[in-house]
This record gives sequence, C-alpha cells and structure tokens, in this order.
Amino acid sequence: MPKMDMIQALNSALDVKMSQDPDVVVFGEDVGYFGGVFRVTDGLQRKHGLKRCFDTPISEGGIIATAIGMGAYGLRPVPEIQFADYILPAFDQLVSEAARLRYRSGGEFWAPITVRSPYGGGIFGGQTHSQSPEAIFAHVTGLKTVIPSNPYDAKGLLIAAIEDDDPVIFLEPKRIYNGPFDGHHDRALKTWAEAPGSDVPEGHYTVPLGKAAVVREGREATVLAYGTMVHVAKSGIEESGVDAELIDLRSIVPLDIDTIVASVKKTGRCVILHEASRFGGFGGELSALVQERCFYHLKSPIGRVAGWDTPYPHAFEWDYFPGPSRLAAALKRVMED
Amino acid sequence: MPKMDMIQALNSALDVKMSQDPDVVVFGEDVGYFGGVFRVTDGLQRKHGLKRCFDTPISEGGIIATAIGMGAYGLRPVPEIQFADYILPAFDQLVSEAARLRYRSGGEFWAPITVRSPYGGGIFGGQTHSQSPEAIFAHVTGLKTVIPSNPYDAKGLLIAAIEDDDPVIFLEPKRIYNGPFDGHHDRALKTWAEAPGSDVPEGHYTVPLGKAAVVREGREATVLAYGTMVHVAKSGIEESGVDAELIDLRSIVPLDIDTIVASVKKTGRCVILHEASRFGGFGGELSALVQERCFYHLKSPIGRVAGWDTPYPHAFEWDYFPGPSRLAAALKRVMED
Amino acid sequence: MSPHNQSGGAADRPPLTLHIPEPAARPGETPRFDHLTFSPAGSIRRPDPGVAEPEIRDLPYGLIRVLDDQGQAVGPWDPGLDAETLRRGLKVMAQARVFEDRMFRAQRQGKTSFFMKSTGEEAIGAAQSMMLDRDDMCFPTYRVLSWLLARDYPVIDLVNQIFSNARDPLKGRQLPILYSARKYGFYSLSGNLGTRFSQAVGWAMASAYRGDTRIALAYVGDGTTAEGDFHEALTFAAVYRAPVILCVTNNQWAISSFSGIAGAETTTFAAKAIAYGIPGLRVDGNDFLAVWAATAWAAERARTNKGATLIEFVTYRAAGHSTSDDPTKYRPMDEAAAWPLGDPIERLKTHLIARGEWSAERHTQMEAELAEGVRAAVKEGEGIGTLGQSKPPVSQMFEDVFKEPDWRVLEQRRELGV
Amino acid sequence: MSPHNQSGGAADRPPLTLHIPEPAARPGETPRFDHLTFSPAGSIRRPDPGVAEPEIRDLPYGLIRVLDDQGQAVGPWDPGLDAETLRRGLKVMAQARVFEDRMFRAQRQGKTSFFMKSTGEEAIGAAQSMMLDRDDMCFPTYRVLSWLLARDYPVIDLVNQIFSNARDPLKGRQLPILYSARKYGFYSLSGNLGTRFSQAVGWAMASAYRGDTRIALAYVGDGTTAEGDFHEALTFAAVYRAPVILCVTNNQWAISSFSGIAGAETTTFAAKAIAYGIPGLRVDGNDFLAVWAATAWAAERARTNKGATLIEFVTYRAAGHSTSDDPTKYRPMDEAAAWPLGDPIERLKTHLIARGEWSAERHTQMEAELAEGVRAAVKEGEGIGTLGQSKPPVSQMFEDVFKEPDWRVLEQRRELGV
Ligand SMILES: Cc1ncc(C[n+]2csc(CCOP(=O)(O)OP(=O)(O)O)c2C)c(N)n1
Ligand SMILES: Cc1ncc(C[n+]2csc(CCOP(=O)(O)OP(=O)(O)O)c2C)c(N)n1
Ligand SMILES: [Mg+2]
Ligand SMILES: [Mg+2]
Repeated sequence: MPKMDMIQALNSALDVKMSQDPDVVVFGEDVGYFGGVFRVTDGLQRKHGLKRCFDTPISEGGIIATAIGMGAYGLRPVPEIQFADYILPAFDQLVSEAARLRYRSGGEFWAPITVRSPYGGGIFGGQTHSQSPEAIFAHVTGLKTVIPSNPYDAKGLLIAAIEDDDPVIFLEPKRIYNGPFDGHHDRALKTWAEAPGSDVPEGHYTVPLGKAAVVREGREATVLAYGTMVHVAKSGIEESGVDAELIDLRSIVPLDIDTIVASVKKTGRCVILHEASRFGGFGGELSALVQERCFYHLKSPIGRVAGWDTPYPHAFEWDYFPGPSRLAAALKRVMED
Repeated sequence: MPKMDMIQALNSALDVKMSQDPDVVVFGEDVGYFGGVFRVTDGLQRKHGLKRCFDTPISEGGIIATAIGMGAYGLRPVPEIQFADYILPAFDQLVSEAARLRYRSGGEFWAPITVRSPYGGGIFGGQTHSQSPEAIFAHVTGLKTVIPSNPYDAKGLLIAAIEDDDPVIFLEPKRIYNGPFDGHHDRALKTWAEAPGSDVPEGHYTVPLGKAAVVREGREATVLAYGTMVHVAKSGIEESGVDAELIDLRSIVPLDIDTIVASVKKTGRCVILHEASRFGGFGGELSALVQERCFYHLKSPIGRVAGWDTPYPHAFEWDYFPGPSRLAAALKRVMED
Repeated sequence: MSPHNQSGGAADRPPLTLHIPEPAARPGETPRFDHLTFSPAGSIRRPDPGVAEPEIRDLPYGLIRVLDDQGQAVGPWDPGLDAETLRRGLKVMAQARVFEDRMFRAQRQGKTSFFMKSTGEEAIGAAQSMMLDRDDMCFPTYRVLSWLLARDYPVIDLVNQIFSNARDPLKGRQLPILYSARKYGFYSLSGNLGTRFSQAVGWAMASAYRGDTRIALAYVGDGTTAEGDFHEALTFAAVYRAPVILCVTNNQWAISSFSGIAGAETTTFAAKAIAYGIPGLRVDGNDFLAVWAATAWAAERARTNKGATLIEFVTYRAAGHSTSDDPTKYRPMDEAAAWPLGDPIERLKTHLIARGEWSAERHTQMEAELAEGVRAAVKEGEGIGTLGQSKPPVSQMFEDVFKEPDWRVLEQRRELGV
Repeated sequence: MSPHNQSGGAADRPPLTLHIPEPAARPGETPRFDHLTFSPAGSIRRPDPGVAEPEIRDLPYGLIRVLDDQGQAVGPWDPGLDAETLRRGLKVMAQARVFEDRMFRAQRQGKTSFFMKSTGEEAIGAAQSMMLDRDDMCFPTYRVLSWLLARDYPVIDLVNQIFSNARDPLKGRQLPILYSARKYGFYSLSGNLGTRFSQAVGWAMASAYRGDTRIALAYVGDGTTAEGDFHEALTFAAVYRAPVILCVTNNQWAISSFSGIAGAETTTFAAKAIAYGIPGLRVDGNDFLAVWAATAWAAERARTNKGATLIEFVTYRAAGHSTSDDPTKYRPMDEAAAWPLGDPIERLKTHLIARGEWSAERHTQMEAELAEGVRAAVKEGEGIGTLGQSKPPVSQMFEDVFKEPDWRVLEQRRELGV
C-alpha cells in the first residue's frame, strides 16, 4: 500500500471520486490550473478536464451558492475555500441555505456539497490564516462537520463526505498536511511516512462519518480531540504520565457520543482539547454532553484546554497554541482533583 | 415614573442618546421615515433629522461595514438588522472586522457599534424570523452580546451598549416586545404595564453590561436564562414546585460568572434554558463553566432545556419552543437525580 | 516637508454633506414618478439575441413595451402570440389576484400567520412560466405565485401550505407562501432575501456542465439587489456564461423604502448588467407581451450558449408589503392608482378585447369561475384545518434535518414522545 | 394542456456548454495582452469633475494616460506637477522597491514568516498618498506600501512590524505587512480581502455626516472585486453620495487566476461604476501622472459633494503573489517584461530626464542612498530581533481584545503566568 501524506491522500480522494462519478466537480480559488495553494487539487484539471476542476472568482459566498445550485441540480460539488477563515463571507449561504434546503423544501431539494477548507493554526499564519471555526458549524442544524487527523482517515472521510447527501464542512488541519505535528514546534517535523495512518489504499474506500477512533486506550482519563490536536494530545499524554484514553472524534457532527460516553464511564475523568478559542467553543458542548451522560462516573471536573479567548496572534503562536504541556498539566489536574 | 413596554423603552434609549450625543446615528432597513418594522425607531427621524435616523439598502453586510467605518471615524452607530436571522450576511464583517479591529490595529482603531436586532421565536415567524443565534456571537473574541428581558433593562442596557467602546450585538427578544410572555401561549398575553421592569425613567441611566440579575431567589436549584426565557423560567419554576433561583444573565458576553457560580454553589443544582437549538448552543458553554467551577457542589447533572436540533418549524411552534413544562420537567429531574 | 496638500489645506474646503435619498411623495402628497423614464410602446429596437453586449449599452435606459395606451401590440418586441395563449395568461393573472385577495382575508380572519400579495405584478411570473420550458427552473421570490398557477399547481396545495395543516406539502415547516414545487420548476423559497439568486447560476452552470438543455430563471426585488448575493450571481453568471435569466422585479418599494434607497435614484437596475458585460433589458413589467418577448430574447441567448441576461421589470407593488404592513404610513394612499404603467390584467384584457378575442362579459364570467374555484379550494383546506387547528404529525418536525436522522434527533423525538 | 413549450421541446435543443475562462498564455507560451485596450497617451478627454454620470459612460472603456512612450506628458489629464513633486514621487517608488526586495530576502532567510511585494504597482499608492490630504484616510490593500513611504512612515517601524519583534507597533498581533498607521491616514489592514472597501464608505459618510472635509480612498485588487463587499461598498457609496474614491488595482492576476476569472474577460473593472450611476475611470496605473490626475479629478468630485468615483488602475503584478507563491507555475516567465505599460519607476524617471530634471547618475545615487537607508533600518530591526527571537511582552497577546479586559482574559493571563 502506498504511503501518502495528507495532501496526497486528499488529492487521491478527489481523483477517485472524479474518476468514478461524472457529477463530482471541484472548484474554488486557484484550484484549477495551479492546483490549489496547498496543492490538494494538483493535477485534477489536467487529468479530468477544465470543466471538472476550475478556478472561481474570489467570492466565497458565490462559490458556496453556486455549489448549492449545482447540488440541487444533481451534481456533487466539492468547492474549496482557500482558508477556513474565509468561509465567513459564505456563512449565510451555508446556514440559511445549504443546511436548511432539505428541511424547508419538505425533502424536494437538498445540497449534497462538500466544502473543503484548510483550517487551524501552528503555521505562523497570523489572525486570518489560523482560526478554527468548527463550533459555529456544529451549532447549525443541518450541517455536518468532519475533521480528519491522518492521511488514511482524510481520504476515507472525504470520500464518505462527497458521497453523503447532506452538506458537509470538511476542515483540513493544515498544520498536519505534511506531517503529524505534535505541538513540539522546536523539534524537527516528522513526515507522514514514519507515522501511523499514512498507508493509504490507491482506490476507493470510506471512513464513515460519525464514528470516532480510539487512538490510544487508557484507564485513567479520557482525552477528546480532533485534527492536529490528536497528535498534540498523544505527546501531551506521554508528557503527563497519565494512562489516558485518546479519542479522535473525526467528525463533530455527527458526533460519536457512544464511544465518548463509554470511555468516560470507564475512566471517570475527561479533558477536552481544541485549538479554537475556549469560550463558546465546541469543548463546551462536549463538556456538557459528557457531564449529562457520565455525571455519576466523573471523579473530577472535566477539563478544557483550548486557544485563549483572544484573536489568533502572529508573534505569540506558541503562547496561544494549546500545546502538549498545557494538556499534560490539565491531565495532572484531573488526576489530582 | 412612566410605564413603558420594551419597544417604548428601546425607543427612549435611542432618543436619549441621540439627544445627548450628536455622534449617535441610527440606520437600517425601514428604520427611517417608517420607524422600523417593530416601531423601535419610530419618530426618531422626525425628531432628530433625516441624517441621524435613515433607511439603508437591503444589505446587512453593507450596513455593518458602513457602521464599522463610521465607528472608526468617531461616530457611535446603532445599526438595526431587521431580524437576527438576517445578521448572517454580515457575519464576516462582525467577526473578521468589528470584533478584531482594536486588537489587530494595536488599539489604533475600534468599532464602537451597537447592532440591534429582534431575535427569537414564539411569534409563528417560521424558520427565518425565529432563530436565536447568540451562541455564534458568544464564541467570537472581541464581540459583546447583550439580551434584555424587560423594559427597564432594555433601556439601561442599550444605553450602556451605545456608550461602550466595543462592538455589541444587542438582541431584542421580539416575543416580549409587547408583554412578558411566559410560554403559556394559550393564555392571554400580559401587558408590560402589569409586570415588573416596566417602570422606566424618561432620562438617562445605564444597566451595566456583564451584571446578571437574580430575578428570583431560591435554595434548591439554579436556573440560568435570558431574554424571553426568563419569563418562561418563572412560570416553569412555579409549575415545578421547586424552590429555584432564577438568574437573568442579561449579557452573555461579558458573562457574570460570579453570580452564576455563587448561586450554583448555594443550590447544588442547575438547569440552563434557551430557545436556540441545543447542540453547540450557549447552554453548552454555561454547563461547562458551571461544571468546572462548581463540580464538588453539584448534586445532580446540570440540565439543559433548549430548542430541538432542527430548524425552526412554522406549524410546530409550540412543540419546538422550550416552554414552562419542559423546564419544570427538567427541574424535577435535577431534584430527583 | 513633503509636498502634500498641494490642493489646499482642509481649512479652505467647504463642508461635506451627507445625501439621504427621499421619495418624490410621502403620505398626503401627490404621487409623482418623474424620476422614471417611460419610453413609448414600440420605440425600443430589438437587436438579434446573439448581439454583442457593447452594441446594446443603451437598452438598460430605455423601456421595452409592446402594449400601447390603446391596448394595441406595437413595435419589434411584439411576440406575436395567439389569442389562446393570451387568454390563458389573462386567466392565470386573474386567478392569482382572486386567490391572493381571498387568502389575505383568511389571514386577517386568523386562519394563518402571514400572507403576501403580488397585486400588480402578476404578468411577470405568468408570462415567464408560460414562455419557458417545463424543465427549466425558476428561483422565485415570494411574489411570483402566477408562475405556479400558470403550470396548474393545485390550488388546494397552496391553501394547505398556507394553513400549515396536515396536508401541507411542506410538512408544516415553512411560513405561508414559501412554497417549494420541484415538479413545477419552482425552487424552494425561503424568508431570507437574495440567497437563491446566486444558486440559480449554479443550477444553470450544472445544466451546461452536463450538456443538458435546461436553463434557469431567478428573481430578486429592487430592494434585494443591494445584497452581496446579487453581485455574486451576476459575477458568476458572466464569468461562466451561465444559461440563466436574472430578473429584478422593480416594484418601486422594499417594504417602506423606495427604489432610490436601493440605488435607483439616478440610474436603472437594468444598467447593473453593464458592470458585468452582459445584456441588460429594462422592460414594462405590467405588459404581459413585453415580459414574454424579453424573456424569449434572453432565453434564446441562454439556449445558444451566449450566457446570461439581466432583465429589470418595471412594475409597482400595488398592495402592502405583507399582512404585517400598512403602506399608507409611508407612501401616498393613491400612489398605486397613479402608477403610469397601469394594471397588467386590465392591460391584457383591453388588448384581447381590442383584438376581438375577449369581452367584458367573458371576463366577468371568468372571474366568477375563478372565485368559485378558489372558494372551493379554501373550503377544502379549511376542512382539513387552518393554522393551529390541524398540522402534520409532530414527528415531521424531526424529519429531513439530514437525510438520515442522527442520535440527537432520535433522542429528542423520544423526549417529546413523538 | 397549457400552452407551454411553445418554443419547442427540450429535445430539439442543442446541448449547453460551460464556459471556463482561460488566460491568453500559460507557462512556455508567448505573453499576450490583446484582450486589453490601451488608448494612446493623451487621447481620452477630461470632462469637468462636476460632469453628470450619463455624459461619461465611455470613459470606463478608454485608458487615461499622460506619459507617452517618449516620456512626454501629454493631453488634458496632465496634472502639471512641478519637478520637485515628481522627484519625490520617484524617490518614494524607488524606496518601496528597494525595501521590498530587501524584506523579501529577509523572509527567505527565515527572518519572518511571510512577505508580499508591490513591484510594478508603486505609482498608485505613491501618487495618491501625495495627492490627497494628510487627514484623508486610505483603506489599503497589502500592495500600497508606497502610500506609507510617501508620508514618511518610519522604515524601522515597517521592519519591526514585519519581524513581529519587541518594537512591533502592532504588538506582535499581525502577519507581516498588515500595517495600521492611523496618523498616516492608513487604516488597519487585515488578511481577509474586500471587507474594508465598504468600511471606507462608512468612514466617508461619517465625515459628511459631521460636515467635515475629510475624504476616503479605498483599494481592492481585481480578483477581490468579486466579493459581495465590493457591491455593498459601491451601492452605499452611490446611494449616499459618499465622498470616497474607490480604486480597483487591476494587476491582471489574483494569485494564479487571471482577471478573466474575476469577470474582465469581455469588459473592464471601471465599467462596474456604470451599474451604480457613478463615474468610472480606467487609468494607466504605471503612469504616476495619470494616477495623480485621476485621483485629483475624483477628489474634487468628492470634495464638492458630487459623491464617489470608481477608478480602475491598469497595472501588472510583476512579482509573485507572495513569498508563498511561484508565478512561473501558472504564467509565462517573461510576462512581466512583456507588459505593455512598462514599469512605473522607469517611466517617471524617463519623464524627469526628458524634462531635464533628473539624470541616470542622480538616479543611481538615489538608489544607493535608499538601499543604505533600508539596510540601516533592517539592521536596526535585526538588532531588536527577527521573528521568534524577539517579541512584545506576552501580556500583549491578551490586551485590546476589548477596551477593558474581562475575567476570561484575566484568568487566562494568570493561567499562562503573564
Ligand atoms: C436577508 C434579508 N434581509 C431583510 C429581510 C426583511 N425583508 C423582507 S422583504 C423586504 C423587502 C424586500 O424588498 P424588494 O427586494 O424590493 O422585494 P419586494 O418585497 O418589493 O417584492 C425586507 C427588507 C429579509 N427577509 N431577508
Ligand atoms: C476573503 C478572502 N478570500 C481569499 C483570500 C486568499 N487570497 C489572498 S490574496 C488573494 C488574491 C487576491 O487577488 P487580487 O484581489 O487581484 O489582489 P492582488 O493580490 O493581485 O493585489 C487570495 C485569493 C483572502 N485573503 N481573503
Ligand atoms: Mg420591491
Ligand atoms: Mg490582482
């Protein structure tokens, strides 16, 4: 089985689907001839033709609206938004339209679109190339939100998202495009080839939406994470010395509540880790769900480790980024409490 | 002291500020000559002149952008968005611009704008005239979000918001514009005149942002609510027979965490009530905060009562709306657990 | 010192002033429409639909009209329709009016929550629905009921939707009149303005992508042109030469704000086409024949891969904005009566009578029949139930959030016991 | 049966096709610019700035140029500037180029995270900054460094911002070159495109509201015109006659997509003005004199309450999009060299020399001095520290979220121990 990094795996997912299904069409800013600023659509125009992978005007609202219209026609559009920070001009189209179309039309129309977008920090991208907006999507009834953490999942989840008949926000943690960054920014970056999850089949397979993965089994505490934070969590758990179970959510909507609850009931302790700023972040929902369902199993307060409640600051990348040490400290805290 | 309903109180706040401060300017769709579809700006154009209260194009993005530019110039714009459902086209301007301007410019520019918008359900407004988007604002670093529940607070909070140098989303629960709706839709609506909070001074006063109000003291449980839900909570508490303390948050950012924590530490039980759909709603954050700070005081799981995780449905208004009985049931549950 | 301020310091300058547009007349004043240009019927040339855009940059400033004041069809835009077709159009328009008047009263009687009328604008949806193919797709606003009626959408389904009752085709989920009718080429409506305009472009692009023959038609109101979606729609339509007809229904008002607030104080909405290098037509929206002719022109362009056309229909919103509105609060009471382009039903009727193809008696009889049909449908709908007395099963509240429900919805259904 | 499909069933119709614009030349091909019109210098009339918009609907399709191929200033748009002013402009442009070349290398050396150049576009910011008043406000893009240099913004402050070091005027919060410089009439930049364009209109409206005399100037790139914000800005500017100059810097490329993807395949960006009933000027952006003259014209209009003007500056992005970009991947290597409007620095230099007001020697000497100045500033900045070696106190991460911090920020500061 070939080794792939995240970019290759995502590219392969698109290629597989475009080869199988003439209704799959890819477009976005710079995705056509150039192949995307992160190269995820590289070669697709050359291989599948100008009309199946093309550039768009710089107009995120227009991109998503066009995708919805195409989806309603019967295509399976896979628009790219160049950075997740730039999804916001399309937020109304996603919330008021894509997410609501099936419901409000009594099932007559729907928007089977997959919106791919690089997200997250750790690349010195400054305020508008680093944000993690997943919480605002998770709150929107009718949207699914998927976040892979390794090449194998990335490909399988992206294929599953494209085949899904509902609108999916597919957030790609850009920090781990090239290797599984564990938060130790002062160490050399590992490549995917050395890491688990990089054996990626060439052909078609899916990883179902709504199924979390237990990345590491443990008995003392449960860590919930997704995207880049899965790798940060691994090294944070190691640093802490706590025998923690690590769950990679993979999709936050649908959420694999059963896996989460089973783990916390087993361990009695829980820490949630995400990059987005803490207040009102998705960690709040996770904490509430765990508390509601595992109250009598909890031995200590559920912890949250997240970005600070400030905008994403350029020079303070590593002060802001919730790295392994912050997780380790939180794990120790839940053990002590 | 005169009796005012919510609309009169809000109108009075605008009038007071426009009279005091020539930099206060009011605009939005239909707010000028006509005085707003909910009449909140009625008479302001006549009294203060065409340029101080005027109509805008139907372009929520343009309205907020214009307000930000005016705010950066030195004015204190108070734009209206006709329904909170229609804030979304301006979401990018609010998040990427208004909320971030002070921070990113190192304090050189800021956007002292107050975005007024009627929100919430209970009026058979269907999907796009009923939604409660507060959670997505609460997550945005740099935005304040205020929600009054009675005429006195509405006026005092609106004046405080206008005088605040940060961008404030001021959500007006439209269901209680004319009277304190307690969720009993089958009973006659009370007028404000008969209800507390309707004695409203004519002149200038403020209710500070970030200070919750204890609406009802209680010993057995704490109910957290805001907007229309404060009134629903009152009747739900009554129905439940539980001696619950009811806290009206009044602003969710800044959040009066001290009042919340003190209450839950006292009662040991907590139920959160909001209209917005439950998953990823602001209740998640509240639950997480309470759990983190009151874990060892909690006698039962924190409950959440909220809109279902569906779009807002026209015919099912009262099936969807989290009414007093659902709160009462939740209160009984936290007492039993 | 750097050589700034060459043109004089700020001190010398006159103060700036902020311009706020105001309509020509407010309540109590005499209606005036002199800011609008009304070309005489038949006076605007009709270029070949394949014409290049630079050749027709004057068209957005004229007004394409076919029916003159005597009800004669004149000039190059006369679509030459047979009487049968015109009678059908007349009937559809009259039916829309009768239906809306009836349902407006039903709302006032508490039978539903909300209603909106298209009075005075019926020609647009009617002519376009009839002119286009069955498998073309309309991305409507809430003022094109006549599109559905022209395609024989069952009146009882309209009534059931408006009452949100047990037979509501939209399962109780939508505000009255926010129909969806795929089989009738009528895309799902929603309360938020503008957003479907750009989706229509995507739909049309998909048809072109597949090498199909279907084209799209989309509407926005004059007020809604100010939304970013408008610009995005036009941009994508122009860039990809999408087979779409983009229509602005300029009925002069957006709730209480006049078209000047939307940017039409000194120019036209049709002129917005020029920004994108696509044709812009300004058309008498109360003239069934002109609407038909302009649509046919744009459709031919679209079907021959020449791309999109923007059409402004100049019309007048004769009724209030909705049941929540009282237009006498912000415009002269008699403004509708003073509207220079008249009433679309009257004008088509006059034309047919002038052609000897219709009579006042037949018209009266037709109206009576239509009223009876509407009355019967409303009765039937009332039999099923009006808002609050009948509704679809509550389980429908939980369906269609996603194609397959997830655990949240399943749990919440259980919690509510449905 | 209803009389649909009069124009023939779908079966008869030819298949539609989707048009995707493509640039005239890709890597390995010969650069071509024949989709653009370049009017000869001096050939476009200069109407009075008070002219009514309908009189000048041809202007967006011409190209206002002052400097001809021999470096002579010709025609009615010649602003008649003295040599002192022009030498100053030349110096500012040259300084921008030297500075950017230096900082580009600094980024390559790992001294900062990111950098962007304005090579070939320096005339625009320079002439406009010099032409406008000190208290006017520019709402910039990331390609108008010359605006700041023309107002003597300290180079060391640029360097410190780019290095995000302890003396960064933006306190470490912003990506390199996303400056904010209120005192220099330079509004806060941000990475997201388009959003400030419409804020400029609000700022200008505020000035008019107060009866002040300040006007605003805003930029977007050709690619960014497709954002909804562009339309919103133009709409509000036109409706309220805001005293604002709205500029499109059409440098032919938006990262890897050519201007045709933004809608300029068959029309111009200046023509977008027509949609709003405001003047649109299409101007040679590499001609310092033409930029100045067009700006002066628009400023006069704005200052006399005639409202907004849209100016398209036709220019070419001679460098890559940013340090993250390799333009040889998507356009001919020699496309910049083939650009018909030349280089703005060379053209102004030639003009000054032709006027006898400058010489090759003086130019060389000036460049050396500028390089020395930049070198000194960069050295000074490096002394303070480059990215990662020096930063403002970490407490600055927590300041300015709100005017006064709330408990969250206070608690989190404590948690981080700063
Ligand atoms: C995004 C959005 N903003 C505001 C509204 C409130 N609203 C409903 S109809 C309307 C006026 C629309 O005017 P116009 O586009 O001219 O259409 P008309 O009603 O005249 O047909 C407004 C402001 C809305 N529904 N959606
Ligand atoms: C809202 C938004 N969408 C996308 C981007 C990514 N992006 C940055 S620059 C750029 C190209 C801009 O092109 P243009 O407007 O022509 O300006 P230029 O770079 O040529 O000066 C893109 C797509 C962004 N920064 N913001
Ligand atoms: Mg209208
Ligand atoms: Mg460009």
